[in-house]
Amino acid sequence: MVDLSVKIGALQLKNPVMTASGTFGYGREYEDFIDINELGGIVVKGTTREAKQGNDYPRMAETAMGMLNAVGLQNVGVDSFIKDIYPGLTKYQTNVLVNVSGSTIEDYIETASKINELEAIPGIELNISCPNVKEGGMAFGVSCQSAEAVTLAVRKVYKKHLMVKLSPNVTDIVEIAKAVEGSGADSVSLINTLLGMAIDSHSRRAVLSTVTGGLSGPAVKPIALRMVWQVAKGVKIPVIGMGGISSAEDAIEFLLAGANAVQIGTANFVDPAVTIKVIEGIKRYLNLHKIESVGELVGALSVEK
Amino acid sequence: MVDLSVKIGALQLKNPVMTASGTFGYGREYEDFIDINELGGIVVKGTTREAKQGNDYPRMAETAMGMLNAVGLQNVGVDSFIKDIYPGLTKYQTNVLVNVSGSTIEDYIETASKINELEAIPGIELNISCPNVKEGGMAFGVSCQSAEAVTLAVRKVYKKHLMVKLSPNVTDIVEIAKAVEGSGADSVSLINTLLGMAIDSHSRRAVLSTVTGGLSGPAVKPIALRMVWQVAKGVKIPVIGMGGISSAEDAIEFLLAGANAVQIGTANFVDPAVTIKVIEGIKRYLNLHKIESVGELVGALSVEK
Amino acid sequence: MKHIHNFTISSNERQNEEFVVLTLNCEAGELPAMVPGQFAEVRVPNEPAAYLRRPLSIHDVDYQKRQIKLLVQEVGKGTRALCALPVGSIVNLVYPLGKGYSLPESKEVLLIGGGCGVAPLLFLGRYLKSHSIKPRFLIGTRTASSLVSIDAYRELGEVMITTEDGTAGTKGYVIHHPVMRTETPDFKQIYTCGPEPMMRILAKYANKYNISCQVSLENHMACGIGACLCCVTKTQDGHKCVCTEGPVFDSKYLQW
Amino acid sequence: MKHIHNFTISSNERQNEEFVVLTLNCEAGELPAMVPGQFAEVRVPNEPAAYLRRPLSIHDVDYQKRQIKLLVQEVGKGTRALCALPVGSIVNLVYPLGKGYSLPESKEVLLIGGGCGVAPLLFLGRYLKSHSIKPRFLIGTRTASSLVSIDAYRELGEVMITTEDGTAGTKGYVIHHPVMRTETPDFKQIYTCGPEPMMRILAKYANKYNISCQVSLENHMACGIGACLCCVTKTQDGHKCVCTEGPVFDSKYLQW
Ligand SMILES: Cc1cc2nc3c(=O)[nH]c(=O)nc-3n(C[C@H](O)[C@H](O)[C@H](O)COP(=O)(O)OP(=O)(O)OC[C@H]3O[C@@H](n4cnc5c(N)ncnc54)[C@H](O)[C@@H]3O)c2cc1C
Ligand SMILES: Cc1cc2nc3c(=O)[nH]c(=O)nc-3n(C[C@H](O)[C@H](O)[C@H](O)COP(=O)(O)OP(=O)(O)OC[C@H]3O[C@@H](n4cnc5c(N)ncnc54)[C@H](O)[C@@H]3O)c2cc1C
Ligand SMILES: Cc1cc2nc3c(=O)[nH]c(=O)nc-3n(C[C@H](O)[C@H](O)[C@H](O)COP(=O)(O)O)c2cc1C
Ligand SMILES: Cc1cc2nc3c(=O)[nH]c(=O)nc-3n(C[C@H](O)[C@H](O)[C@H](O)COP(=O)(O)O)c2cc1C
Ligand code: FES
Ligand code: FES
Repeated sequence: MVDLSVKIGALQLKNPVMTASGTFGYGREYEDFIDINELGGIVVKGTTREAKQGNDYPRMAETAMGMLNAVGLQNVGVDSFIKDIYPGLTKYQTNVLVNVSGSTIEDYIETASKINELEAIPGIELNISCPNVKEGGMAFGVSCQSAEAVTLAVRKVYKKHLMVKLSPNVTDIVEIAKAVEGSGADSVSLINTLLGMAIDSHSRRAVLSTVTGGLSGPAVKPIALRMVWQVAKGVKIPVIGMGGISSAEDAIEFLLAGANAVQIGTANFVDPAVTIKVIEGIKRYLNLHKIESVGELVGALSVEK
Repeated sequence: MVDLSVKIGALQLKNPVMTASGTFGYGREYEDFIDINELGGIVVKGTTREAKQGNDYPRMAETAMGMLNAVGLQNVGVDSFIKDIYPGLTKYQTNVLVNVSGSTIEDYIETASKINELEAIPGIELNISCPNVKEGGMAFGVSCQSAEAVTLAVRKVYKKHLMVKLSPNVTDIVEIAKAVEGSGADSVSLINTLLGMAIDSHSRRAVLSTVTGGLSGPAVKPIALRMVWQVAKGVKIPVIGMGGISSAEDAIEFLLAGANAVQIGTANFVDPAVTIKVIEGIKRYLNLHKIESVGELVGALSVEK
Repeated sequence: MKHIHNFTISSNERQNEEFVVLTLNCEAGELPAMVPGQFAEVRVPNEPAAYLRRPLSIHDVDYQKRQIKLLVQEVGKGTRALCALPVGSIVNLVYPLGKGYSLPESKEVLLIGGGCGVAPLLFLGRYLKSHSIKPRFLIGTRTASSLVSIDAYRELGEVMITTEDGTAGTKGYVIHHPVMRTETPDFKQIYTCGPEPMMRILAKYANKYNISCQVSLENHMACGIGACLCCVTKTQDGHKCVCTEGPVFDSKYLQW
Repeated sequence: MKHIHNFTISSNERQNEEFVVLTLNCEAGELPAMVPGQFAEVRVPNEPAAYLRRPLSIHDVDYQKRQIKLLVQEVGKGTRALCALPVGSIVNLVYPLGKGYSLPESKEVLLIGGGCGVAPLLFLGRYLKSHSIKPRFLIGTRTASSLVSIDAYRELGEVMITTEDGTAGTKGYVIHHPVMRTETPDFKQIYTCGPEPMMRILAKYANKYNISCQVSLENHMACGIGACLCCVTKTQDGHKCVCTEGPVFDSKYLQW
């Protein structure tokens, strides 16, 4: 039997496959298709201090092997999350992380400290990289100072695993990764979506109500892989890689580039059972290559000629 | 008859469709397939002060609806370009621009001043955004200061149309565009390739000899379109848009976003006659929508709800 | 319970320039129970330009033969590729999705379809009939040659037609049909699916005459299962997902 | 002169687990003149994962019937999709590309193929024969069942075989065949195409015995026409594009 388990700081994952925030609802949306407990972890929807209605419709546009979204963090708000949704999450035998977003540092602090009280939530993913809300999110993720500030502030109130999710819309992602590492992050996850745009040439209108939106899916994989490779070389804390992963091979590429675990997002829409197939595929790969533990793949990329 | 002509500063283009540097050789490679003279312009290969052997093989990797390249500016050098290649270019009845690259400001100055002497070359495209050579290119394009410095220096010696090609691998491309505008650029072209990476999961090796390379093709179109839209709003000089254009609709989307002309790169590999088809398609579109001049499309995107 | 199943195309019948009816046989075994108005998220095979699934209504069901039918209007890359699939092709469906039409309080119903909005009405008609409700159909199209599946509707009940150019039935939009123009409509429930402007007019009409009106909304969808929150519509309770709270809504619930 | 032409697949003959021979009919009219060793850049239809064209050697040509044949080995997404194309499918080719094999100085030639490298050798054999040179073939494969088109080669000349497992011909690699193991080889020209390690050994062999050796290189290609500079190989004159300066090179010219 090959060993699929990995450790991300204090988090013990039965395998390196998690789901990406905003693409997997609260898990229950996928219960008809897969056994959530077989996953390494799930990251639930972006949660904010107050409920958010999100952006106007239309919120999505298909692109070449990808999609743009402009959901804008629609969610019920942290209080309603705790009251109405959290109880349903406690049944899962896997790591359930909450993705935390905000427009001000106070927002982040308030939401994170409330989630700190939830026994069944072993960690949060701090979203400082959502390109879809005017006021916040990404603004924090594109400069070292603000990334540092929000991480430091949340670190003070949040005692469990603090994963910080990085924006790819930057000149130097390693610099930001180092800044959040230095500010107490337990791990970094990347990439969030790339800022993009779609136009309908015949109506001469932007497809999204917000004009621009976040690009995800296989199209972004080469960029994501490069960033994960750079960040994994630049920081000592664990790295969770994502961006376009749709197959076991894709996931393994991220592990080889230095990711300790991966998240799968958009691919869930195309195949609601993709996560389980990726786990099975990694198992097959390890058997084929006679590798005992998936951990041996992490950072095992050979770049010599 | 619809009017396809556009002006890019002093450049008069018979239509807004040009070819992108590094994807169209010196034009002659496509002569069997299309009449080069029907194009709005061509931008020939990146040219440097000295001849360059480029990077080691392998230099390319296919990705989801795109490709990575790591050619590394292989070229014969400006002197040999002038002696051996330029004479063959003088026959074209279209705008032939030379893409100029370098590792130092002196490199750029030297190459640009030599090309300034070539009568049949009405402009250069200053490549400050090539991600594939260690020493140079992109380094200039990712900070305002260096982008400014190289543009100012070249502006002093180069008297014809100075187009500056921007890197998408930045936090704020508008800032860079403004910097080069302020330094005397006559136009900006964007985007160059996005830094990406490919891994072969089974051999556990990077696919490219240089590990990372530049991503192009339909996959990047949403990002390119967004950047063109942002830059066109931010500068007054003409904008030349590119990134994944493969059809007339794609080209029109860039015009609507604010590009005065477009360049087509990777799509030439998939269909060597694509440029002519795009021109025909734009004509059909204008007829269908009863628009007299292609100039009316430029920036005509409606973003109201 | 939702499923991911492979189906084999057992027939591809072109109706006219725009419409094709695909008959799909379930390879996995029994079909799950479905309600009219529900839809499937269909993976388009072999089409580089269609990355995401396409939502298509269940047009008809035959549980015994383990068959479903889809009525597909060619409007873009994905639907064109689906309509070109030869018999024997495999297509993957995530289904049945969403909330369908619910049974009426009164037996006096009118099913109104426009464009590809006629798709769910065949299944709905059959369903109503099996609940001893006699469906009547009012179908509006641009021109006579755009009409599809009319014979199938006729088997179930009366069929009224409007065409914009007058080449069949009453000239004009559905709202111009005599059945809609009396001050005392002889139906108490409208079921409709079609272009949004048409449905908005019908919703107003229903309000005016105090008729119940169930509309089926179109929307750009990524997941179809309530996970992405891309497909919202404005309701009395704020943004709601069309894919899980709909696609069928009581028109009064919408902020129209 | 290079062309972009649509071809219709008129037959798809599976040779064994790995190999398929596709026969393509040119829709556009006359075929252009081609030289063995030249290749086509083939657009893979309906395959989302294959964005770029795939380079494939001209396996055989019938100018009169306006037919070319491709011998395709299934190694990945693109070749798998091509091998699955039914008769009647349209494929688009950019061709003929590159520099092919050139006629030998001596008439004593040996054509050595390994793996999918046998593809250009059929056309080459035919070509040599039409120039009154009798081709002899030495084909190396893993095992007997991987051998393809042997009968076609036999029609043209003597065929020698090696298999790694000894299930046909001599056991071992091509270099182990008796014809290669004499100190006085009875040929003055090697034409080869196959795995690079094999070709490197043959190049050394040719040097040793002062034999001329033309090798056909594989390479990752984006454009196939010299425009992208992706497909370089190191030669005595530095980096050269395999797609325009090759794929056939004199082995001495390469930095091997
Ligand atoms: C619940 C539901 C049920 C549907 N049932 C049917 C049906 O039974 N038969 C049928 O023919 N069609 C139906 N549709 C519409 C169908 O999903 C779209 O026509 C299809 O997705 C378009 O895909 P395409 O690739 O052909 O078009 P594209 O090339 O992607 O786009 C062509 C045009 O269609 C628009 N479009 C794309 N996707 C959608 C979408 N999901 N909804 C609305 N407009 C879209 C685009 O904006 C564009 O203007 C239904 C839609 C929904 C939401
Ligand atoms: C001039 C030339 C002539 C050729 N002639 C033939 C022929 O007649 N018959 C035949 O079966 N094959 C031939 N090949 C090889 C063929 O082009 C590749 O096998 C094919 O492109 C692989 O595509 P794929 O999508 O199936 O593989 P992918 O899924 O893209 O990749 C599968 C594997 O093949 C490798 N590969 C991908 N592209 C190439 C390439 N261009 N060259 C080498 N390796 C590659 C990848 O690195 C990977 O290991 C030729 C190649 C060249 C350059
Ligand atoms: C519809 C949609 C909604 C998303 N919502 C969130 C979110 O709320 N918070 C967040 O951090 N990332 C969000 N993301 C980004 C994903 O978690 C992920 O970072 C990104 O999509 C790249 O991975 P992928 O290519 O596998 O989808 C969202 C992505 C999509 C497509
Ligand atoms: C093989 C290849 C070589 C390139 N070489 C150059 C170059 O020499 N100089 C340059 O400015 N851009 C170069 N580019 C970038 C293109 O000009 C263009 O900016 C980019 O590919 C995006 O456009 P596309 O998606 O239409 O290809 C190259 C791109 C490719 C694919
Ligand atoms: S389509 Fe994803 S929530 Fe409705
Ligand atoms: S493949 Fe483009 S130059 Fe050879």
